[in-house]
Amino acid sequence: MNAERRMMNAWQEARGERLWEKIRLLALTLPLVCLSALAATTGIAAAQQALAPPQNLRVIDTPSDAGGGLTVLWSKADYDTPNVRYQILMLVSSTTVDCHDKAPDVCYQLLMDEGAAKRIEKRMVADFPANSHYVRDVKWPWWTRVDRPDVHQFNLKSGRGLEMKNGTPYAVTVAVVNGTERVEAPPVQAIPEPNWFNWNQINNLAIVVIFGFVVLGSIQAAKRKEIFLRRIPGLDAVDEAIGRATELGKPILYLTGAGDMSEPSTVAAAVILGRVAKRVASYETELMVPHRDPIVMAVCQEITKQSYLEAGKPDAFKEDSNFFITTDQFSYTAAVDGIMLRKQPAANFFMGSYFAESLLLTETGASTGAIQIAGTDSDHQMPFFVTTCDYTLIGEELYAASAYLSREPVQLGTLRGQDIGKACILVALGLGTALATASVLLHADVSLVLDLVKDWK
Amino acid sequence: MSFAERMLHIDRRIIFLLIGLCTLIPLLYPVGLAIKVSPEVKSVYDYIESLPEGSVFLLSLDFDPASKPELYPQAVALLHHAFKKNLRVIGMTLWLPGTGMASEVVSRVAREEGKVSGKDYVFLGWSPGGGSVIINMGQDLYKAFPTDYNNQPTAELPVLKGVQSLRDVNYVISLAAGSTGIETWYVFGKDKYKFELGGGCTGVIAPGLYPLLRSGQINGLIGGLRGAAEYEVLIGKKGKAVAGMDAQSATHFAIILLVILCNVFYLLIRTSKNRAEQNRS
Amino acid sequence: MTFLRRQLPLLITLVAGLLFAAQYYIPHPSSELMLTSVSKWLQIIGGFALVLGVTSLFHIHAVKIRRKEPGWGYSFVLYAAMVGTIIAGLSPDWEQFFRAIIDLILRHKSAFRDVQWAAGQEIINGHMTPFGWIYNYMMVPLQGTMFAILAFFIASAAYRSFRARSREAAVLLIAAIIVMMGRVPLGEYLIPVSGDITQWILNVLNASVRRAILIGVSLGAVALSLKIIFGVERAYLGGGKE
Amino acid sequence: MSFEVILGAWVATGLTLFILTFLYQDNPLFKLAEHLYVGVSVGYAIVKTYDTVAVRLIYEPMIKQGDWSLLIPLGIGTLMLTRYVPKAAWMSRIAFAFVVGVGSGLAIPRVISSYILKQIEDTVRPLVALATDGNATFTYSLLNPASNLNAIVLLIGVVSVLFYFFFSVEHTGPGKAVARTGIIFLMIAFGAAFGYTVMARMSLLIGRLTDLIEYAQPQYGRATWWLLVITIITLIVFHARRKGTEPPQ
Repeated sequence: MNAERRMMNAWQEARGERLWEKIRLLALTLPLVCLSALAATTGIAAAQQALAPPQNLRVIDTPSDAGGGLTVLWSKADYDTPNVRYQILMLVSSTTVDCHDKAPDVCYQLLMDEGAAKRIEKRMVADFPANSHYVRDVKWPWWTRVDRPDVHQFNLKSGRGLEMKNGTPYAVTVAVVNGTERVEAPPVQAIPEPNWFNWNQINNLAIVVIFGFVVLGSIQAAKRKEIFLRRIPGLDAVDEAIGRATELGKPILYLTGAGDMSEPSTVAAAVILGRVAKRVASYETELMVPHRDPIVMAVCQEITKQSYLEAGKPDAFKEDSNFFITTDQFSYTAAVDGIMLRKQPAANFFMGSYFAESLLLTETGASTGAIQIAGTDSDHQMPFFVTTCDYTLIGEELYAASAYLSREPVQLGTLRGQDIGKACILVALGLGTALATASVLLHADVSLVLDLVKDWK
Repeated sequence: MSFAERMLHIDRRIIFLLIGLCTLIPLLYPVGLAIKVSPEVKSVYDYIESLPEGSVFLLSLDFDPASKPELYPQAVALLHHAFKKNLRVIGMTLWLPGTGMASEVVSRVAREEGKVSGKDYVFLGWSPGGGSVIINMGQDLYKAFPTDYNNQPTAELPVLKGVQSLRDVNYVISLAAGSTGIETWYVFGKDKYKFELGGGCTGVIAPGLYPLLRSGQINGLIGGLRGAAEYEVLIGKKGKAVAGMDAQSATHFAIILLVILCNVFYLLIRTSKNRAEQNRS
Repeated sequence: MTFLRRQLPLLITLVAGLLFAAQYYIPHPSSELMLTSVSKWLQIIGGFALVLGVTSLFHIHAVKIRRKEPGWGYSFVLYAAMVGTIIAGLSPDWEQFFRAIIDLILRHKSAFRDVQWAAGQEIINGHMTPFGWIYNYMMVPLQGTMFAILAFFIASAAYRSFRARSREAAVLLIAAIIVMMGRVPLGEYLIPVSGDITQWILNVLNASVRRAILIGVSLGAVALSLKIIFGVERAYLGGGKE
Repeated sequence: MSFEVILGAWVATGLTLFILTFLYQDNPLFKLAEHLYVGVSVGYAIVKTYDTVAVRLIYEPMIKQGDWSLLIPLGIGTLMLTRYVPKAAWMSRIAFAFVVGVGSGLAIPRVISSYILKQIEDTVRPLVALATDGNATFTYSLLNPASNLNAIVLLIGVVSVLFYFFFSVEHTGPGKAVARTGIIFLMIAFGAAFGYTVMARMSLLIGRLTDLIEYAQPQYGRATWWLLVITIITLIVFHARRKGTEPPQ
């Protein structure tokens, strides 16, 4: 393993200057030179005592990280009990060899001196009970595990008090301590490197790719053939309200909310306005649409005109049924409240996004005895709409109603794509819970499936 | 018009008056009912309590004057607690209209606790971009905010010594009045830079944050004026929030009463209408 | 030209979108560097976006004043308030400024370098600037009261229109009453269990619904982002006309 | 107390009362305060943006530290402003394309991580617990959000609400029951939101009234009382004048 590492490094450095290469190799081997003596002494100590040093010690660059991290692995042992402790030691030079802006030959000499003076010490970076820090305890999914679950694993990360530079070799060893007994494994070196892909997050990426295909595919499918969408009950309520207004011979008030045309809820409100206008035209009822945004007004005017045309009543269309009031939140509200009180509309529609003004509007509407239908994705206003209106299209129902009416492939396809996503999540929730429960009852390991729907870093 | 209908059509300004009085009278003549502390608030308190002296605590005051009555008392209580614990305090805001208020509250509480700007605490001010600010702070705090609000270079401030980036911050609390706040701090901050995150928020957005609380994405939640009052109780320094709790009780009961009355009248009207229809048929 | 106008924006969106989506999965420092520098840019662009928002407000009220539409006087008030705030925010410390002018006239020595500029500071050396005064005594109470009036309207709506029109609305009102009780000391004092029930509603029932809504909305957000990146959704480019 | 503080108290009180007059009806005093509010807020935003963006984020790093890469965002920002030049308006699309593209790219993986995977992860829980003796038990405590009973309730809530917003199948048969459960859950959550919103709005009122009470003190010259009287008189005058000019409806 070590040899492999060194070979890899040698290969990596082959492009660099030869002297730098030498320094690097020296830096690699330097701790080992110094340690051979140290290891010899501890080796003797170990022979006198019963404790065996940690076996099969390996140190590797931590995979899927931004660099500055090493992963230490060693086999489990018979003495893995809470009373025995493991210590992770890093070999550091007590004085720093600063090769920064020095000529390579000077630096080489400095390193040689360092080795000769044996100013290398072992610094303890972690100390923990021997029955902890297994591969299974590390928060990595099964597909990035570096070894079997019962092997010990400790992750070293550069931080305060432990500086690790990318591309610099570090030697690490593990000691086992039981009371006064203490043995060490021979140190192993590795070089922390930054990585180009975080394999822990491959499930996240897979979801993005699959969901992307599902959504874009559904849109394509919707262009080719009809997509089934269940009937939205709120739309029946819309028709009913228009019917009642006609019976009473009173006007209908329709609001498109506070948003501009870039908000999906405003677009949905405009689409539903088309439907309402068509009905209104065929019954020849009066329609009033006060606006807060000039662009939304222009769009809605077009839609209304088109609806009257489709209903075969182009003469009944009035240019001023859509009118602009003001952009100011509360002035607009006061004006609309005034209209409600004066004209006493039989039905009020509140579609689109709303803010604090929702309550002021719906309360006045309710006090005039009008049928009120709301549809919004502003979830903070939802409670007020539900309690003051006769029917409320909640959140995505508004988009669904709009897609149902417009039959536009992009809207329909998106809705279908999201439905497929939801179905997958429902399956994941059901299956996941069943497996998690089974794992407790049967003491089985179910991480093979559960890890797929977890958030990894 | 029946009695119930007439009652439902009384001038709403009478109700305005009622609610005004329900707020005003308890404020002038407080009762001081006991306030029970909820676990969400307690966990924020416990976490600050567990931090050793000199830990770095970042308070992001992500609200505007519209939410001042709810979040300002939270900020005061949290700052008192942090300064009492001798934490190093970093104040900032992601909301432009709140900058002046945030600067004022941090420096005022610091003065009351005898803390010095630059040495014990720093106020960084506002920067545009929401999540982008957090990303930049996560990489290099000195570059994201080259100077603090008083135009002092951040890299030279003793309070920020060793605080290169958000990775060196121990605890972040965002006091949020909207979605740029706790959620932003989680998605662009905690998720990557691994500090612990707590939240304080207005009553309007509090229910929406419970999924994040349950999954441990935030470790505690101080909700609205009530949350602030609980925190004031915990640190034993009763302020504006505790003082407002009696008025809060009174107004809530007034609203409950009004809702019940509304529904009683509504039922009366409906049954009498039904009866009338039955008689007709 | 059509390429510049139509395809180029779509291409930029595609490349930028894919690049920054991919960035999330790449832990390498160079990818971090890219993210940091672009977020720095976004901060600055965010400032321009604000200018954009302000300009449309300017426009609406300028038209009102020019055409002398009803209520144009209020638009004028709006302008005056805005200009006043800007002047206060960018003005120097007047006392020092005048002293510098006097110095210049009397002693022919420029002391303008020492003049403190408010530069958007509410407090300088412990003193409130005019800008700070406008903020503290105008903006804060105005904005605060704007939303406080809603308290009254909630009360009136509670009495006049929060009706249990359906079984669903009845469930909503009952839950609301419990939460209103459980979140104030008087409620907990009168019915001690209301606090615990409120906790349960918030932590379990409310959390589950909010979680489902969050998942649904997030799926929608991801779908929208994907559509934008692949050019299916182009509404953000504004207007149908080239 | 200094003059500026007392003047401030009077102005703040006056503006607060002007806005509260909206409760009586929409009137010129309210409109005045509303427009002042918008004006001051915009002015404040302009000053802060100038100070933070132009000075601290652009001028200082670019001129003082020579970070010329900032010319790129400056260029993109300028492109954005071409929206107001009809002939060059198409160029603003390039800027929007960049901003929206980056924003969408940033959002996708993060939304999936924080709001989908993390939420699923926390919902998927074993429905039985492991007792200390290694046997499976069932915990009932409603107050502990992590108990098994609550895990079941949470799961039912999430599943039924997700199903309610499922548009590809009709809500009939067992689907109807699930959707009904979903709507009941939704209503309870909206009820909680309702209660919390009431709390929030009342808190705001309490905050404003606390200030008004403070400004009614003698050291502020009893600003609240005087201004209250002035406001009421003004309202009456407006009312009388409007009655005189407007034809009765």
